[in-house]
Amino acid sequence: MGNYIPGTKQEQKEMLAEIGFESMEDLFGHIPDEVKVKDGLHIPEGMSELEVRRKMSQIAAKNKVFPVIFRGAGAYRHYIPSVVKSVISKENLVTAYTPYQAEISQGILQSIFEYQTMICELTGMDVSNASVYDGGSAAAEAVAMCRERKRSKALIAATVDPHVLETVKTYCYGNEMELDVIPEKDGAVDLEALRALVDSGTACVYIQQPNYYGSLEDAEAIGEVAHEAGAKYIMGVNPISLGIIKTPREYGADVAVGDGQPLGLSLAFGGPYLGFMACVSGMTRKLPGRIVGQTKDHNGKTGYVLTLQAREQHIRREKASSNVCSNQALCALAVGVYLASMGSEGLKNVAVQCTSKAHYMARELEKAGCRVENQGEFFHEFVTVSDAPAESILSALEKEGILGGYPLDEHRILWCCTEMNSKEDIDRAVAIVKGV
Amino acid sequence: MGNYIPGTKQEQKEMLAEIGFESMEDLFGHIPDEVKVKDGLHIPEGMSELEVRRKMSQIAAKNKVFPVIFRGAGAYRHYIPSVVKSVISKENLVTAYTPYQAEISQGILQSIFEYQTMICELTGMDVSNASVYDGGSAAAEAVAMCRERKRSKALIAATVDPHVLETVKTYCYGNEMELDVIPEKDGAVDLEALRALVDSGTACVYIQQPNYYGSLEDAEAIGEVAHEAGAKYIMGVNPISLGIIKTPREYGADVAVGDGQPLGLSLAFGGPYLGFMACVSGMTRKLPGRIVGQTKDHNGKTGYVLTLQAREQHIRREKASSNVCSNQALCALAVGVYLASMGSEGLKNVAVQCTSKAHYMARELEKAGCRVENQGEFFHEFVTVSDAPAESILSALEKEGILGGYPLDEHRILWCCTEMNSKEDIDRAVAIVKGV
Amino acid sequence: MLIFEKGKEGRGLSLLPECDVEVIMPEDKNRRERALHLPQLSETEISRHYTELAKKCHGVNDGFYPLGSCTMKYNPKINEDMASLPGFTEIHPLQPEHTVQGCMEVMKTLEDYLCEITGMERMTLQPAAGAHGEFTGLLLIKAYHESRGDKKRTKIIVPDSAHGTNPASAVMAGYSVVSVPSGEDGCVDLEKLKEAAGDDVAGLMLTNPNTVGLFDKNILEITRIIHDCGGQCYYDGANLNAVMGTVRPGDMGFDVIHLNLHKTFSTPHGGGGPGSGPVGCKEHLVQFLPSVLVEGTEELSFKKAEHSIGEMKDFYGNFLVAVRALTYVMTLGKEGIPEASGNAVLNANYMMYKLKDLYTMAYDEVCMHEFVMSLSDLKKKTGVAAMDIAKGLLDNGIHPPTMYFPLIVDEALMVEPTETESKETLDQAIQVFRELYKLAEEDAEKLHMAPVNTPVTRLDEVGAARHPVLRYEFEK
Amino acid sequence: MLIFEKGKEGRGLSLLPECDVEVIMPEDKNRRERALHLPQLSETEISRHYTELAKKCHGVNDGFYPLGSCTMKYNPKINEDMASLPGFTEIHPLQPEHTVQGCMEVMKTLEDYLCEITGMERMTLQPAAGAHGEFTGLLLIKAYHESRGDKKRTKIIVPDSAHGTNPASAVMAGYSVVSVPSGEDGCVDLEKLKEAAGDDVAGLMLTNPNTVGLFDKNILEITRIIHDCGGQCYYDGANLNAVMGTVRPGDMGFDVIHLNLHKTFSTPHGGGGPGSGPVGCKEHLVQFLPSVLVEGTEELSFKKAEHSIGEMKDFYGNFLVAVRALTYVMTLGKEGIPEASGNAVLNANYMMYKLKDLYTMAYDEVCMHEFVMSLSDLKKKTGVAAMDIAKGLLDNGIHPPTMYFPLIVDEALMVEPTETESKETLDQAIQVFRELYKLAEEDAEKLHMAPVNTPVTRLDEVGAARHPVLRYEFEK
Repeated sequence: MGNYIPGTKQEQKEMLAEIGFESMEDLFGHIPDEVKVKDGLHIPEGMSELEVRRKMSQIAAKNKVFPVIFRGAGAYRHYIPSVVKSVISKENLVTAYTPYQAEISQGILQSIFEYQTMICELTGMDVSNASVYDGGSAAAEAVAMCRERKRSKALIAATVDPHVLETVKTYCYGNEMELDVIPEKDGAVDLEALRALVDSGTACVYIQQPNYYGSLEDAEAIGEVAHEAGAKYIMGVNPISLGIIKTPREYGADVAVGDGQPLGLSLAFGGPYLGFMACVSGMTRKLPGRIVGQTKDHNGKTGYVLTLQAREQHIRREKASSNVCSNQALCALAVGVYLASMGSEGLKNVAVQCTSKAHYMARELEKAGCRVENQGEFFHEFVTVSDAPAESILSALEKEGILGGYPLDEHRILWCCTEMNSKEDIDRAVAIVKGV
Repeated sequence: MGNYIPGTKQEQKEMLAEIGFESMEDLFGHIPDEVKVKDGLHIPEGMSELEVRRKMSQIAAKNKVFPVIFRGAGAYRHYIPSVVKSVISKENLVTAYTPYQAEISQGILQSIFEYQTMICELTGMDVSNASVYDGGSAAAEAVAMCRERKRSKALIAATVDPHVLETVKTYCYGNEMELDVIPEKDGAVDLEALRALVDSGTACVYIQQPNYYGSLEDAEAIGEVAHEAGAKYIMGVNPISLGIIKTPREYGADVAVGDGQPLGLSLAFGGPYLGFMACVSGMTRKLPGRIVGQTKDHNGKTGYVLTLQAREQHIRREKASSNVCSNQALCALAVGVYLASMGSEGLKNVAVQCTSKAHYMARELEKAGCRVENQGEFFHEFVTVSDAPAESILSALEKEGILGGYPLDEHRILWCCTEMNSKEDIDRAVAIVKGV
Repeated sequence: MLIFEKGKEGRGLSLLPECDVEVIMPEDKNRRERALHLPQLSETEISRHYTELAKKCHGVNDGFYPLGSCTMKYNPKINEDMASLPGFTEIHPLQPEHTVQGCMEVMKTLEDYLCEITGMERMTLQPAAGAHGEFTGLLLIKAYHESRGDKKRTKIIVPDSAHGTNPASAVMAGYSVVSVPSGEDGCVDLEKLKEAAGDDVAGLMLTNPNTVGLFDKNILEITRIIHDCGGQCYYDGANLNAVMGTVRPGDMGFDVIHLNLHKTFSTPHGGGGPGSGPVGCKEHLVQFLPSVLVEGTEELSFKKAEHSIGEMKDFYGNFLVAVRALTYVMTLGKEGIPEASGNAVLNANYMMYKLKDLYTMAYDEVCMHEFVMSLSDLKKKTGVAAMDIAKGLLDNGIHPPTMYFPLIVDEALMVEPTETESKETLDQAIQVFRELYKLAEEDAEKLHMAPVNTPVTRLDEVGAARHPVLRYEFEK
Repeated sequence: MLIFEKGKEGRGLSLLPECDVEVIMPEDKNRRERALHLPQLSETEISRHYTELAKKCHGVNDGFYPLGSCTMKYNPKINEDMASLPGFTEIHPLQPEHTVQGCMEVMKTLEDYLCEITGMERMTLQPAAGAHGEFTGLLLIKAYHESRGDKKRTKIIVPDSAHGTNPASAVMAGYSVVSVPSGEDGCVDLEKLKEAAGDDVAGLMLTNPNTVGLFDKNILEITRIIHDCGGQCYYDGANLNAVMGTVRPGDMGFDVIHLNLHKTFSTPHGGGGPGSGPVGCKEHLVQFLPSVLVEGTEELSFKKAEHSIGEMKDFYGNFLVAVRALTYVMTLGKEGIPEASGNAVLNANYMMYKLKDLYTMAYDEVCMHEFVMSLSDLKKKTGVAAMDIAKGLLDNGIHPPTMYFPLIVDEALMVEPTETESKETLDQAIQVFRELYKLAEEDAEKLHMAPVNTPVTRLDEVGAARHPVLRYEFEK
């Protein structure tokens, strides 16, 4: 049984005696009996490290690791450079607390400052925070930060990731913002419907680019509609796509959010990932979460601190715009190392490979008898409709160690390609699909 | 194609120009044409990190990882505590050179000093070096260090690990020491034969405890024979066994050596392991390899340095007793962390579990119809003789993911148990053996 | 030096093969025009850059870290090993259920253990942090009242000693906050609580032991008062490390709780996340839980609660953090979990005892896993503030206690040693605290100037906020 | 503080389950009596202890490391990842061959690539280090001569500029050593070599480029002289990093070579090992190779050479080091390998060029991957020795060059920048070197006292050797 307690029973006894207690029971003697646990906890006995390792390894072995994955839908398998893991396993980064004590946290603070800069570069925005929990919560926080006294209605596109939509709904249930869904038309935002929905009470319009089906929205036009009504424009984006696709800023967005998972984080059954949030400079003080700023120390040496804390809960308490405190700092570090490893050209290359392979696979699947549903441009995801049931196709692929696309309904599948999918993998998968 | 060269082609050009060269060819211009490679190297083109990772992973997948292992014969599967790997992957320990610059190498030097102390504690000896390559080369170096002007014959027991025997032979082929093998009798050193072999030209007697078959030799008696003839007595030992078995010092040995692999190093297809070497104080200056000593700095602060370097090749050159320079420092570190994690009681526990499980398995195999060949006490290895061919038994086990013992010949198998083999594993293996 | 100031145009790593299909680019109208400035470095430079940054950080392995309310216990290495098993890291969250039975087993087993430890019926692992958990828990309370058609409850009672997240979370959940003052003993003032309780109260948020490190003996009375007025009781799990195996929030009358796996259950803090803030609740709230719950014994499956409040985020929470926490609970087990708490309390009382002749304790009683000192006397006497002592600790290789919290204690330093520290470490820290006290009396200026041994000295935080520089600006 | 001075009786980790079979103990006569003093620590203490030690070390990631003759190039992270694949780490060396085809493929592929790079026929991966490789190679030469009944060859010729291992290895192989002086140009003095060559010469040990960093242009003449007298030519691979893809030892006339995978092929040095010193040879020596060789194309198998010298150690060498080296060669490939050498030479020449106006170069010619400075002028002028400049570098975060080697250069500093360093790093180091020179002129005493920023200052090495304290003594 492990316990990680250095002190032996003997030492504990001595320490108790020194401070005037006879026993542990005595030490807890002031706690009323009526609330005390009577017959111990009903959980198994502790185990040695060897047993725990075996047990956990057995549990892990019950999962199926797919060597080839064509599924995205919010979580993406990209190549993670070796140097990323090497950095994020450095124990003084891993085991440190939130960098309140700036003097001994310059490494973490600087890494976040660098992360903020990279997110600004990616999105074209002026300011980034130090991350929030994930893409969904980033979207929800973004919607909340756009609320104004007379504008408390949010419009969100039906074409966003359903998890994101659900998360925004839950947050709005909490803060009592009104939320309307902008209907889709041909797999994209119905611009006419948006025009009908937007009004002077609209706080923001939220869309996703590329959208859930992988398609590129007419994002500039949507932004214009939002701005005409005086609403803020929020775009949820896939950060890899920003290597080649227009930035949210170029499309006219005020706030850009998304999930940073594709930037160096493993699939990990859904987490930890991280949400990034960036905005135009006018909205800086509405941005929730931690922000790191540059400053000087007593001796004039450059250093970094958590800043603009007046926005935050530990200062403002019930007047804070959000309750975020712990975020995903180590994940932000991973993103920083990933983007540093990729560099500008490398990230562009990833994006190009993703979209090129997706287009190749879409073409090949069409040849194999599927219909690609996306009407306009798409990035690295697309939807097929097939005569064969989606489940049959996916089962056939699974048998060959391939995780196929995500089934949207009985005959529609949402596929994803990344740089990890070789032409050979794609050809093999398409052949299997064809054989169903 | 990766190359790890920071400089771009442009930078290289500029640097060349600055120092007066037109091109790389120009820089290498002073090398005679007749020795130059003409049409490049005939190796494949370089690969990206992703490709290399895939390729190497595919190669690794061609090996079979056995979840259950009953094979030892010189390489042992023990439990490696998590903290060991965490320490030995710290990059400033991993990527440092031999600690010649003591001022910036105190961590490595101290870890070796601690390792030396632990090896002395384990073996009961006075002095340990900082490790050599492995058990075999440690044995060979030990034999060489016992050589004296009038004593250049070494006696080595036939019951030692054949790899060790072969290595000692090779070294003796080099340094031209005479080497005689002491025959075995009933799986142990033939004491009478030893008495007949030993004489005033004998530099040393080398035995292994427990011996290759797992049996305990009558080590004290052997030592007495050696010492009576004025020869040194070297024992090769399994370090785990020293948790409960008499130390070489207690048996009367002058030099103790062995392979430290069981102390926290993975099987790794045979390496890197490390050889430990320890001796009585009178032989300190004959000990080959690095040794770390404690000293003071200018300010009186305690520190550690490589010491007694006058023995070594870079000072003595052709007069050095050995050419060892790089050894297995990182492995010595692993051993240190392992022994610190185990502690006195923990190491004893490992040893007790090893021997207990081996005895249990031996009894069970006997019940299953095998004959155990070991005559006297054995530690955690033993030899069975079976009617069924060894290969049939081992194949049957292999099919069930079990690496059985090591086949010594058609019907004899050398089995090993460690704390990693649960009773359940043993029972399962025995049942399979019974079924053959 | 920032990473952007290193490297050179054209440098980089070779990570990917050439594209093996026809290259497709987006149409012009969707193509990025804005230049993208990412670092251009070789692997040597990247690796060295982060090595340099790591050296400027202080983690649990670097020394004592008695940061009150944060439970900076040692992070076992086996947890990290288990969280990096490919059978966990390489699993897509939307794989078919029969291919993720192991992940579901992790979730179910951890949930079961945590429910037993806290006395709850079910628990969701979705919330990613404590604050996220608070928000989740409050939404459960909101949904509960609404489901009963009880729409008049608009307030959440929060003691004035509470963490700032409590009121902030209440507001996010659409409530207004009623702050109840603490009594002189640092505990809830029962009379004031009774005054605040009423049919407009949705619930109370509380942590027990409370933020001054004391166990509120009136806890059953407190939760009864709230229940009597129709409210729900929310337990802030920040301080659970004091009472595991001794008291269960469920048995104290709490209806809903959140835990901080990155505090109590030894998962690392990561310099500010990822954490994990599971939310547990009693039977009557289970129907509102967010995300999905794992059901079944042999073949596990996901099921959504009948009246679920929805999703708090994408997917199922910070799964790899849950893996670490499960590893930890499995290791400690039924005896180890209470032992952890017992020794956390012992260590805190030991330190308090050894310091209280010199430092003024905010409440001179048996504390739980942490204690709060007030340095206002010292400050009056010498001018040395809590901040100065904290910074003096930095120069001694010790992470300072939490400063200036709880707000109800003047010049507060809140010390939480945790159970993973040895007596030697405590004794050494006690000595440093005592020496700093002496230094304050003898040479206050020296402490005003501390720290001096750190990579930077005290930073201009006011300047940072007044003229924010929040990103590196590339030259145009 | 030593680990033995930490912890307390009875502390420890919980690593193993209880023994699940009857406990057996050795009989008394074989039972350990001597007390065993191993540390007794909790995991927190162990982990912190080694964290503390690690902080007192300087690795490649900590800064520039121009340690001549040691090729301290950057150690790529992917190499470490590949070497920790369970498919490599969990394999028993005595598994049946059909279950270790992957390991054998690693060995065979690496052997093939290294043979191509060096111009050798076959190569054994068994030697664990360069010195071990030298010994191996010399035994091949010995076996070769013996196999021909040529028993009169008792000498190995070694230039006076050689590494100390060369003569030491020769002696281990039973040879006496003939030292041949270098000419004024630092290269082999052909006349002296001719004088030494004779029918008692078993062989010559040489590295080219030589230890002063110069390519010996007479190399074909040199190897011809040795071959003409019936000797064999041994190539010390220490300096291979200068010439890969440009010149192959085999083409220069060498019969047998060793490589240092931990130098040229980017595997980490580990603070003094594990290294790996593969030995390659020409066709006529293959029959003597130690250990086993991998044969076959589809189904690989082990085969022992017909007249093998036997085993140099247990098993097949430092296999995981070979995995790292193979990863590296695969990454670089046919263009990358020569590029590495090209840039190693460029970086060395660049640094030499930028320093030679101030520092005296031992040989002012185009150097290869390293160059040697002689500080005897400076020492005469200022009293500042090579050692002092080296220690001054420590205070500037730079690992010193190799000091006082080769022996033929007075007050030598041997600088090997390697190809993995950026121009910025070189420029910065150049500046430090120049500043130290200035400091030597202005304030020699300061350099005599250097380093001052390190965990300890200069240590008393003489005292350490005179009164050796080689282990911690426990109190009785």
